[in-house]
Amino acid sequence: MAEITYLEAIREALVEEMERDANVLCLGEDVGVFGGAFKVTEGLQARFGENRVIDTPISEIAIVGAAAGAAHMGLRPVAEMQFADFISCAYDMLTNYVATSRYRTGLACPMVVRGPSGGYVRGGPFHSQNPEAAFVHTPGLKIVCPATAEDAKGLLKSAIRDDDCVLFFEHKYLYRRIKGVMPAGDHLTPIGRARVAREGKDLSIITYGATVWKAIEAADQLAQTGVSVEVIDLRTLAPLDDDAIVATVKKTNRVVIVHEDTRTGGIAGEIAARINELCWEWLDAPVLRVTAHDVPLPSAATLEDFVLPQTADIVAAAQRVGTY
Amino acid sequence: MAEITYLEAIREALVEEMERDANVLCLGEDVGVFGGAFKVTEGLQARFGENRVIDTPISEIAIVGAAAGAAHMGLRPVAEMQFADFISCAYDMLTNYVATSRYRTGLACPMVVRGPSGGYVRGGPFHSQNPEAAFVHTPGLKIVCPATAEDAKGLLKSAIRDDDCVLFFEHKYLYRRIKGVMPAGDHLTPIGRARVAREGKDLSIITYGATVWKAIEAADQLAQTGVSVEVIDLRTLAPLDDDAIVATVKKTNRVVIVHEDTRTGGIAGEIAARINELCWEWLDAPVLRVTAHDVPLPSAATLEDFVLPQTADIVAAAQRVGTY
Amino acid sequence: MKGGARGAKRSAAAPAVAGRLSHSDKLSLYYWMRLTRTLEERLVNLHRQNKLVGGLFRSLGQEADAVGSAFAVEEHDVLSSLTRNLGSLLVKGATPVEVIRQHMATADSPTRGRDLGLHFADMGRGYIGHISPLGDMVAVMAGVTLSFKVRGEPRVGLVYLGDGATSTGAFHEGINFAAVQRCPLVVIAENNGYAYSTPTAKQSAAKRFVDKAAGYGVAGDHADGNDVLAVYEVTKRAVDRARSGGGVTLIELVTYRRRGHAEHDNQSYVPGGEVERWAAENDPIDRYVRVLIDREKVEQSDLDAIDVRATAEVDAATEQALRSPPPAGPDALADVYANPSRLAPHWYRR
Amino acid sequence: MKGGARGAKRSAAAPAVAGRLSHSDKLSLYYWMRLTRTLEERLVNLHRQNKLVGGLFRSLGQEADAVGSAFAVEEHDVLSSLTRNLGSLLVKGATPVEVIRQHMATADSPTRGRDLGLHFADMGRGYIGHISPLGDMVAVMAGVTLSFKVRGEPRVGLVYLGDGATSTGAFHEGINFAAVQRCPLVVIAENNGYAYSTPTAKQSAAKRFVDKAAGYGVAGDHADGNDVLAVYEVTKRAVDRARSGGGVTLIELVTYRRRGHAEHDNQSYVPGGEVERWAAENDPIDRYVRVLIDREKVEQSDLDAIDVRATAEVDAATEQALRSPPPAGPDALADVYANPSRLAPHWYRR
Ligand SMILES: Cc1ncc(C[n+]2csc(CCOP(=O)(O)OP(=O)(O)O)c2C)c(N)n1
Ligand SMILES: Cc1ncc(C[n+]2csc(CCOP(=O)(O)OP(=O)(O)O)c2C)c(N)n1
Ligand SMILES: [Mg+2]
Ligand SMILES: [Mg+2]
Repeated sequence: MAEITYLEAIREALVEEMERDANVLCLGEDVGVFGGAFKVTEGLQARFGENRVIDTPISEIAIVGAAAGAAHMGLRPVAEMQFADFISCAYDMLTNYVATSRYRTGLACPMVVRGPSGGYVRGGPFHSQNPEAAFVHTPGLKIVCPATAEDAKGLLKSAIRDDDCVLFFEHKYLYRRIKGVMPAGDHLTPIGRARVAREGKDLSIITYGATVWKAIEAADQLAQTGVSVEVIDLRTLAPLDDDAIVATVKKTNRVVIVHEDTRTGGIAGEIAARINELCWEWLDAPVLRVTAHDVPLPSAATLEDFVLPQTADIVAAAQRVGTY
Repeated sequence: MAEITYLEAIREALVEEMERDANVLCLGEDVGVFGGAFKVTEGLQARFGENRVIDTPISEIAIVGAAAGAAHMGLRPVAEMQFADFISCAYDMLTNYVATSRYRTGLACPMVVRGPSGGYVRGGPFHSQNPEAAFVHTPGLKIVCPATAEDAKGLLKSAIRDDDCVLFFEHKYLYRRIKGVMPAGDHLTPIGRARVAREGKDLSIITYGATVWKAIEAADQLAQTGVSVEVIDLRTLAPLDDDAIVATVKKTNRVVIVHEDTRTGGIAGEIAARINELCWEWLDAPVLRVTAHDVPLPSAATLEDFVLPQTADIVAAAQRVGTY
Repeated sequence: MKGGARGAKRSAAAPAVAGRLSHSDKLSLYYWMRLTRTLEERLVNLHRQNKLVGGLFRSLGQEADAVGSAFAVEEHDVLSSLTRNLGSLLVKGATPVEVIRQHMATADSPTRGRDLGLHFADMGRGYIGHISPLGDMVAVMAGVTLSFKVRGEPRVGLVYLGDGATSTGAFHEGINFAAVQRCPLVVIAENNGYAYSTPTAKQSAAKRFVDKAAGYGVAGDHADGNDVLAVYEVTKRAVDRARSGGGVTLIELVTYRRRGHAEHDNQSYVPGGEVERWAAENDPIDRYVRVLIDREKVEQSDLDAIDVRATAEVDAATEQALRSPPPAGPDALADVYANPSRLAPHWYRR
Repeated sequence: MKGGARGAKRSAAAPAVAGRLSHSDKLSLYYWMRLTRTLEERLVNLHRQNKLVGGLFRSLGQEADAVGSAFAVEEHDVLSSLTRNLGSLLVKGATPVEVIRQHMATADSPTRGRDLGLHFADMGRGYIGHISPLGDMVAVMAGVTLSFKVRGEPRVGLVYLGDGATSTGAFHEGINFAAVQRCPLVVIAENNGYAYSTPTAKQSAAKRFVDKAAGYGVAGDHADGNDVLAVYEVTKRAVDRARSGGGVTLIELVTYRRRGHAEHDNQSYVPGGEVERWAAENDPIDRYVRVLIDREKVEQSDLDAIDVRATAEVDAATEQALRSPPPAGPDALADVYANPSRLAPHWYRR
């Protein structure tokens, strides 16, 4: 089977799910005629019609709210944020309405909100954000951040079938840089389960999204110095896969958590706290974090490179934890 | 000097700052003629006029955005959210505009966004929220959560004079339940510095807001069993007072972090991670968290009591950490 | 008193035809308004006895607005109610005992004690209560009605918002979305003069809220919100337009909030005499009684019988609700997600 | 070529009087439009040479809209520009070298490499560039102009938004807030036919965006956005109204976006011939040249001289900008807060 890109894998998931279930529809800014700012939904409107691939006004509150209303009625809307950054405009709708609807009134919101997130592309402060932390903090939402093409497809298909709202943060740096061969058949990746991206025994790097690839690079470099690094790709941030986290800690006893998001209040803190609660005695060194600096992400290459976590940073942190 | 309530202390801070600096103004829904849903701004419009105490439409985006614009021009706006829960409507404006303005363009946003937060009052899912976590995660914002009447006044006065945006989360449970005698003169509490609410040597409880009082209750109970508990009232959540955190960990070697906010992605994770990074060797036990359950806060007394952290929970956690 | 029964409305074929109401429909309207008021008065009593959780919001003087508009939609239509739409929910099939339980946050309340007041929903009966953040339901109802359009179902949606809520971004985005998509949605702006303490002049510089319709390219209409027949007719026109593919209508109903924002609010900000004038001259039930007696030749005794029936129903509901237990604490952990449907409790709170 | 100099505009007393433009003002308008276009063309070259950071957004064909409106405000007024308001910023005193540096994200760019494109501000010169989330600047400018009102300063604000941005909640809340407060604010909706790929018919069901004015209770006005004199006049009227206490005006300028949303966009969604027609028949500079020559008796050679001057200025700016260094990485840690003004670097990135 031929390799396809991470972006094509997402499109394949949309097509397959729209073929499978007539209730699935896409909506968002420029997703129809144009096929989306990144062309993720290219060709879908021609194939499925204007009723199932809907160009909307520039209205994130309405896009998310309408998706919720349609979901109540049994449709399975997939709403696109043109950039994940703009999900901030729908923060109230997501946290107050969508996340609480089932709990309060029994009305479910089976819907997906997806869009390109992340940096390393000189996109600047409004086209590079990693909005996951605020939503990981919101009970009632599920959060998915695929790192591979296979998972991008398998997780999106699972997200569309999930009976709750799933925020699906694609990584725009990976869209065309990462490829994979799709497993045959109805390929579903379970939500809520992490993946061992690389086996190792001396130290664990826990991460997700674009930094999975930096962690693997770091692991390669460390392997040359005789350190065997395990890389855990979380894939789902809510619910977190505690079992996978505990398993790797118990195996290697040393952990570095890496994320592209800013440090303070980022999800690394949550993971560090869980490790404390669940397997503190198994630690031979403190849990360290490698993250972006606590600044809005600047545009200039020199600045972005300084702010975002780089492979060398991961190596340095791993060496410190490894030799603790 | 007579005792005044936490709520009166806030009003006193507003009056003093408005007297001191003609640039200070208040705006928000029903803050003028009515004096605010909780009567915090009662009497201010009569005293300072309609130009300085402004009743606004129901428009949190506009209230926060207009405060930012006015702040650019040298005014010192104090914007009220009728309930802190509704700050979610202004999430985009706060995180994308207000928090980044100085960094990107050099335009400062010296402003305060204040309002009643928190539960224990049967307010249900939309009138009990603790919105701090998402904003602690936002570089560029400062976050203050006073637990005492003295700090409510001193921190609000400092917030109004701060050259950046300060989110000032009052606790509605404390409004009329907590009283204090205000220090004489121009009473300013520094932003960014925690307070030792109670000295102790066996174990530290790190918390803020309404749970400070539950922690003190727990400390009282534990004292009777011979355990000496130190209670740290963080007061400011951004920037966090690392020095105070490290000092108490080095002193007692055992920590329970308590917050009313839901657990996953709450600020306790951040604190746990920092303790790991800054003073892991000083720990004699894992850092434990006592928090709300990860659900929207329900209204019924039985449910709310179950979901929110109670004194007995803190005692139980302290005993576990203490005997670890 | 058949005319007052919910079944009577459902079985009546007449309302579907050009907004014509049968005699029995007209008695139904009276019944629903009376039931609304009686039930709210009971809630006030329970509130004073500290038996309710949270604030109590009255629709006193606005019953015609709620009842007349809800009467214009069909069983399979969906409406989204607001703070002062108890009447709409009753017409749509919510029962007094559910309403009381909801206000008491009992285990068997529609939200099992999780949310308060009119924040409850039942898609089977076709209603979704609002959430607190104002305006959000307009966007949600845009989606509900988008589903009708996408599936070609002949159903319509009705969403209420207050004069104050027209200032929210959610309202704006929601109605614009529905307008562009030509969703079968009726948006009712209830102009009751105040948003909490804020008079409409501080909410909007527009002379009339219906002037917003042109800016969205939707039909605009308005009516005296205290005239239940006028409310019915203006809503019915809009519902028919929506059902026949004519898209969104924005309706302004002019009414008046005779109580404070909630029962704790003493209305100190209201000019003297204003409330009293509305009560004396413009009570929607009093006005409708005169219409029924003068034009419909209804006997006062028939109305008295309806009143007695409403009271009896509320009495029975109260008794039932007072026997309802509070929810068990650990039930708080269920239903955040479909799967897992229950969270694990923290170790210190099992 | 004095008329083209920025100083010339500032010294001219004429514009303040009833929207009358002096001969030299009229040449200034030409100069600013020409400078805008020449500078943008240079940016296109630099973009093709991979010397810019981020996408490049053109205002080709919209120069009259930006320049004519900005010419109607005074030095102490504040405007907030949008994606296609390069001309407005130039009129307000931003310099070509700043604009190029900003697009190159150099250390000495207005935002020191932190933000892109026209996202920069200088309150001294009276401009605030927008942020990406559309509509937000309307609310911010409501606050800027609220400060004018509160302090009794005779200043006005001007904020631009696109047809697409009218759909945002932030626009709605911002203009409504300003309307109720009677802030001295002019809101210009630039209807250029598209929001990215989305035509206006999918953005709003309203026939004209100016129809939204009544819904906010503000003055509404509109003009041919490709007629720089008409743009100036309509804006001047609104600015005068704002300055004299008349509150908000919503202006719709009808124009056309001749390039894609950004340079990467091939406009596949645009009906064939549409762009060409606007270019041939309705280029704002071509149209204005005819006005200047026919009505103002300007010689073509005078215009040529202005063109040469604009090119020379852009050449000089380019040369200067190309010598600018990139920012040093650790500068990223400064100015998140006033105090502390610099964050500590993580231990592994000192
Ligand atoms: C977004 C938001 N901001 C603030 C509030 C607080 N609040 C609740 S009701 C209300 C007034 C509503 O007035 P209106 O919309 O006119 O409805 P009415 O109460 O008059 O029926 C306010 C300000 C809220 N619920 N939502
Ligand atoms: C809130 C928000 N959603 C989405 C976007 C992505 N976006 C950037 S520009 C644009 C189109 C803007 O169209 P319009 O307002 O008409 O301005 P124009 O580009 O035509 O000048 C979109 C959708 C954004 N910037 N902000
Ligand atoms: Mg009202
Ligand atoms: Mg446009």
